[in-house]
Amino acid sequence: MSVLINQETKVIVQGITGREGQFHTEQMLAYGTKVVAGVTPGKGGQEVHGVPVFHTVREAMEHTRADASVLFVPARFVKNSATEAIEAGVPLVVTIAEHVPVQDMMYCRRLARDRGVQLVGPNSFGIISPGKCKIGFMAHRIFSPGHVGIMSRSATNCYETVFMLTQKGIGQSTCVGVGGDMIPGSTFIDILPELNADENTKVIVLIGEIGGNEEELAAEYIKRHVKKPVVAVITGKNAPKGRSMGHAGAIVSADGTGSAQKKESALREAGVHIAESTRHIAEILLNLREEYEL
Amino acid sequence: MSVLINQETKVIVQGITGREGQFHTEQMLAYGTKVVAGVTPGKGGQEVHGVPVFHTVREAMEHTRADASVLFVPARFVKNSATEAIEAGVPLVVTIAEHVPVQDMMYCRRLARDRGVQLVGPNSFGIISPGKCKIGFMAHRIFSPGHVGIMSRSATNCYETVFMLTQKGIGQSTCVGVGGDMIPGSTFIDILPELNADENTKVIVLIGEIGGNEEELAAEYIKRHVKKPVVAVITGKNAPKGRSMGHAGAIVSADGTGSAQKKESALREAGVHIAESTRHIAEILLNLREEYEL
Amino acid sequence: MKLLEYQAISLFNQYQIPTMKSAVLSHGECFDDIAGAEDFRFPLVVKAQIASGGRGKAGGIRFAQTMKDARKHCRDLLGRELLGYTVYQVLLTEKADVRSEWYLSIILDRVDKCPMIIFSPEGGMDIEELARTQPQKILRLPIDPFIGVQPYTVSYLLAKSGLSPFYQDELYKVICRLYQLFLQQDALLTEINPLAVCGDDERIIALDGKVEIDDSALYRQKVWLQAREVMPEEDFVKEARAFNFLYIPVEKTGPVAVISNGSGMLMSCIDLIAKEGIQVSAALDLGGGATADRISQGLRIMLSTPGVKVVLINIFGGITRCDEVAQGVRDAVENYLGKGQFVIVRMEGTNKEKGVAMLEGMDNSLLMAEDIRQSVDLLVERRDLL
Amino acid sequence: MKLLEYQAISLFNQYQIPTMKSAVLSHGECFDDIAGAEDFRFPLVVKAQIASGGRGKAGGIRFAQTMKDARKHCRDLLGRELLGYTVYQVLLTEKADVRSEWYLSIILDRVDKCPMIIFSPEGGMDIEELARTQPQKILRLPIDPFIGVQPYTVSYLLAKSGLSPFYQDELYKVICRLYQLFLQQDALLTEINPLAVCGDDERIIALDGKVEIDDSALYRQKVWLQAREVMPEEDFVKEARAFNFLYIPVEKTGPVAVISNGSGMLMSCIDLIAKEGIQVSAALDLGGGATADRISQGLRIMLSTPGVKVVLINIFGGITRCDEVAQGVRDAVENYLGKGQFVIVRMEGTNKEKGVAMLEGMDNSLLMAEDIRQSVDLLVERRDLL
Repeated sequence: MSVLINQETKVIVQGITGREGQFHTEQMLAYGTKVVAGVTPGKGGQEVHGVPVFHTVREAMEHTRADASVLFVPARFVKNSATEAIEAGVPLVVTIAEHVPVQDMMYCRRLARDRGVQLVGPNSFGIISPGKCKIGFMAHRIFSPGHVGIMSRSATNCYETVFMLTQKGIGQSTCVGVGGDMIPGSTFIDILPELNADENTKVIVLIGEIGGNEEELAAEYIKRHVKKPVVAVITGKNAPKGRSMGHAGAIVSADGTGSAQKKESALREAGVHIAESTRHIAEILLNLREEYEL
Repeated sequence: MSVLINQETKVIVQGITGREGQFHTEQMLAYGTKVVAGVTPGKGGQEVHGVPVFHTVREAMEHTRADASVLFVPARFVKNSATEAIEAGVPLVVTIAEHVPVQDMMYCRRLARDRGVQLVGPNSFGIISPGKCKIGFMAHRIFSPGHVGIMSRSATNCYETVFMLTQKGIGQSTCVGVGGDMIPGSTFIDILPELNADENTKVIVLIGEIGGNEEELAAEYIKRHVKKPVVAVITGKNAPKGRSMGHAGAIVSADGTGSAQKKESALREAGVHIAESTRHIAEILLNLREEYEL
Repeated sequence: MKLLEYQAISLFNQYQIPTMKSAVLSHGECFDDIAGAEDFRFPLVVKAQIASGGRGKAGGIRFAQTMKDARKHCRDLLGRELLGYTVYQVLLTEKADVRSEWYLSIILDRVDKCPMIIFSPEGGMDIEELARTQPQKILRLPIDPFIGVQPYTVSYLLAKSGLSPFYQDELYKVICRLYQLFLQQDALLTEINPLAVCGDDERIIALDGKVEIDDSALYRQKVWLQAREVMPEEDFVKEARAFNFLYIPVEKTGPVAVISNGSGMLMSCIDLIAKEGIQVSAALDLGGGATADRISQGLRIMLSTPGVKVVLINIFGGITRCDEVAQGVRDAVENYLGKGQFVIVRMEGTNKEKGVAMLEGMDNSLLMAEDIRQSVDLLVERRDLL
Repeated sequence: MKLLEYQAISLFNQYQIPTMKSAVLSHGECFDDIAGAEDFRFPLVVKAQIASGGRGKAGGIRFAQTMKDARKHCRDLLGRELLGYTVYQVLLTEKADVRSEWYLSIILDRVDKCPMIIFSPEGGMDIEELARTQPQKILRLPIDPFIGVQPYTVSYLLAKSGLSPFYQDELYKVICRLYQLFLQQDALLTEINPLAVCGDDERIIALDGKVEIDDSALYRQKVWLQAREVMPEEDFVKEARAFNFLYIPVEKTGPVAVISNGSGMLMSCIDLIAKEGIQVSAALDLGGGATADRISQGLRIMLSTPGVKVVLINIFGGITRCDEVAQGVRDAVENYLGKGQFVIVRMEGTNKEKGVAMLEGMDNSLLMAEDIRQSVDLLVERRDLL
């Protein structure tokens, strides 16, 4: 078992004929990911690394009934490509690009929820179930199969954590980059139920940041539903303030929403182990290693 | 038990200060319906038959946490009022007016589905659970409590049927006017599961018409899920054809979709009793009377 | 409300959907009244504007090689009767250099309950035949109103039709604009058949157009509300509309007309009567809450429908009061009943007894029934009088 | 990108949100350069345009009773330093006859992940205080992007604020237009404070404006993309942007600058360093896939930040190759390192060994770390040198 993706997951690559698309298709295929189709408008009928290319996602879905689509398209085309995948009924859509206009994501998120599609990203490394399947561009060599499920807003902090875990011999079940943007397609509470239900995931790691209320909502969910140990880190305690010119920012955060303090105390109250740094995560997991057979 | 509404249902009347709104609020209150609030923009703070009036549905919901809203507003205001009710989170929205622009309903239906709201109408008499609650403008005297659940696209054919049933001493559990418009908020398959699950409903009556595919979809659902007897009538066999100028109508109905023949054969195949007329419905139900204790 | 071809074409022009250069002539005008008539490139097509198909075979579409031809055809067609309609306008268009003909429409789909694009790479006259014999050649694609028409929508249509991506940009523009028209004009149907690929540069041009506007939305489509008033239409329909009634022609002729306060019961009545082998010529839907004087007028309209011997009235009064109905019926029977005509009335609901009492003691020209079935039985018994 | 007041006001004018009559003067111009200056109705308000709050107390907002006053204030303010910013523009507006002050903004809400209207009937300078002490006086209402702003949205705001429905139509117009602006300009925030009720006819007028545009959307907001190039902004930010890097000022001063290939790791570094009581003055996000020459330039920019003694580089290469990093670092250290400055490098990922080998044998000015913790430890050990 694994979360969201596994060795059976059939994947469409949107933007497959581009430089990034070609490179990462090759990488994903080499890792064992079942890339079954590519999409580039106007280039239907071609092949990339043996993968058939279609003009549209709808055709690709008709031919392959794929389970997921990953977008290797520039930020300005994400809205269109994600909308296409959502409308074509792809159940899981992963967007990679950074600098996607925020209102584009607002629209895509709204549409995905409406249509019951799991949208992950943007500004995400993707999703990996080590040894089974990867969707995205993560440096997969540092990952190893195991029982720690990870959700992270930051790619680099996730890499850092995974690197240390793998070095210590602690593998991962599934790692999900929820992405660092203001409006992510999925947030911690969208992924938590999956990790919680997954029998292969014994411990959950949450790599959070200041801003938004995703960690607070996660804390609420954990308190109610999660029995597995959860380890969390909140970075950005000393990040520069937004230097907001308007009053709106101050009004919105008048109750402390978004601060590291608020997040950590909510998580702590939910029984979550709070780590001081990514390295501290690894230390905590080493302590849990025996009990949970990590 | 009853379907959609019962003696506990708290109802908001939108357009309560209008002539129709006032009259039917009085009627509904007299019937025992719990009308808890009215809404007319600009008239918040007034009272109609003792019911407090608010400017907006959102305020009315904050004060009453109502279960349903009924719209006594002219056709051209239905889109706005229904949207307001849907956005304010009213779980059941009933629209009465006829001649609502079709594209307005297309929008409202889309929004209601998205938000998980049950939208009934337009061009509907409303919903009545005899003896418990009525939402709408139906002539409630002809209805009587009992065990026949009715869904009808036509108000007059439903009245006719109910009138005969009540005369014969066969009462009704809930009667729903799904409305006669091209794009109804709810169709037979939205109401069927409710009637099917309702233990007080022993027999289901479906009063259909030519056009659309609601009866075909109902037949499919009945075949799979409904064990209770279902009696159906399809009117309009000899109605004038649409005299469509374009080819699109012919293309869409090239497979016979929408014809009385197709509907009746689909329903018959699903084990439904086909009635020749509304009077025939009553005759069939009289035959079922003993077995099902109607 | 169904627009005539020239009205649809004028909408296409308004929404920048490519059409051939054209002009409209109305009854009373002649070819030389067209501003810039001399700039037309011949040959021209001269098309009679009537609300009916089959005008080509009936001589309603003609070709003019010269100015002289054009003058003659216009003179000849304008004001003439064609397939039962008077030709009030002709549409003149330059003839296109057609390479292939597609079919495109956007309709409000009753099944999916959203707008739907219908597209085929084999458009033209035989599209209905194609729908029956090779339905796979006709693509149907729903439009999510929250998403709209997207470039990939068009890529898909082209790919599935086996057409080149070459047409992507132009077809996308046409479909987007047609969808805009569809939404903004409250259309139920927009159709371009053929949507033709023309000339060496393979431009996409709408050669014919059909548009149907939602009657319920005419209050906010003032242009068409006004246009409807001057359109050739049955007088009865117009007269009924003045009283807020819906007059529905059923069969071409028939001795029976039916009146009710809802379309459902009207259909029930027609079904029962038709089953007895009797033809209904027209039906009138009163809607809710009609008053005595309006009911009287509704009855008058039906009694004056040519060939009608009997008017069958079925009212199930929710809001409508039976005494009002009775008053209206009584008034109409006394004032408007023609020789040999009679009326069958069945009414139920509020103040029924009062209403029935008011109609008692009238002569054979007015029969009372207890329910729909009996009202039809009374009719069948008098079959010989029809 | 945060717009200055006069830019926000010009957007309001473009979207027909009522403002007072105004004019903008730039550095080098004088009052009499305003076309139609003589038509202004005095008194005027003269406001220095700087990207900072508190300008009122600092003398940046002045009142002119006469033409002569206005000339003097403009001359006085333009080009002057105020709160650390140079005043390049002044905004002159007619003074409003204010009856009451409301607060209105539309922001992209991170919590609901949709646009949100924030409204209060008690606007003005003390809104933040109000948010803390009487949060119930500040209404927040999410806008569903598939529904938009509706009349009932505004009715609700007025009713809950205890304001009269009298303002319904005007406030509805203002909010609709502000929402249009918000969407079409790719705004993250639009704010009107105060939104003032003015004069005997109680007109609603925007007296101040704040707008923030989404940097990621500037490619399609060309006007603001161009405007940004000439806006007063830290030189380092601009210089870094030219290499596609994000330069983030952290503390006002500090001896440390950090570089990484992701904002998450930058935050981790800053947190660890701050915990040791050492101040970070700036951070640089390289993003993905930086090449040797770009890395060299990034390092140069950080080394030239005033007060910086150490640059701490943490790279976890996914796509980024460690040998490219090493090459860039080597180049920068050789060319741009100032007296007493040093660099701490930690890198991990593709071609790590090759990269490490390339940096070996450099002198004390370049220290290698195995992980983030060690990179910070190396820094702490050299606290005396900072």
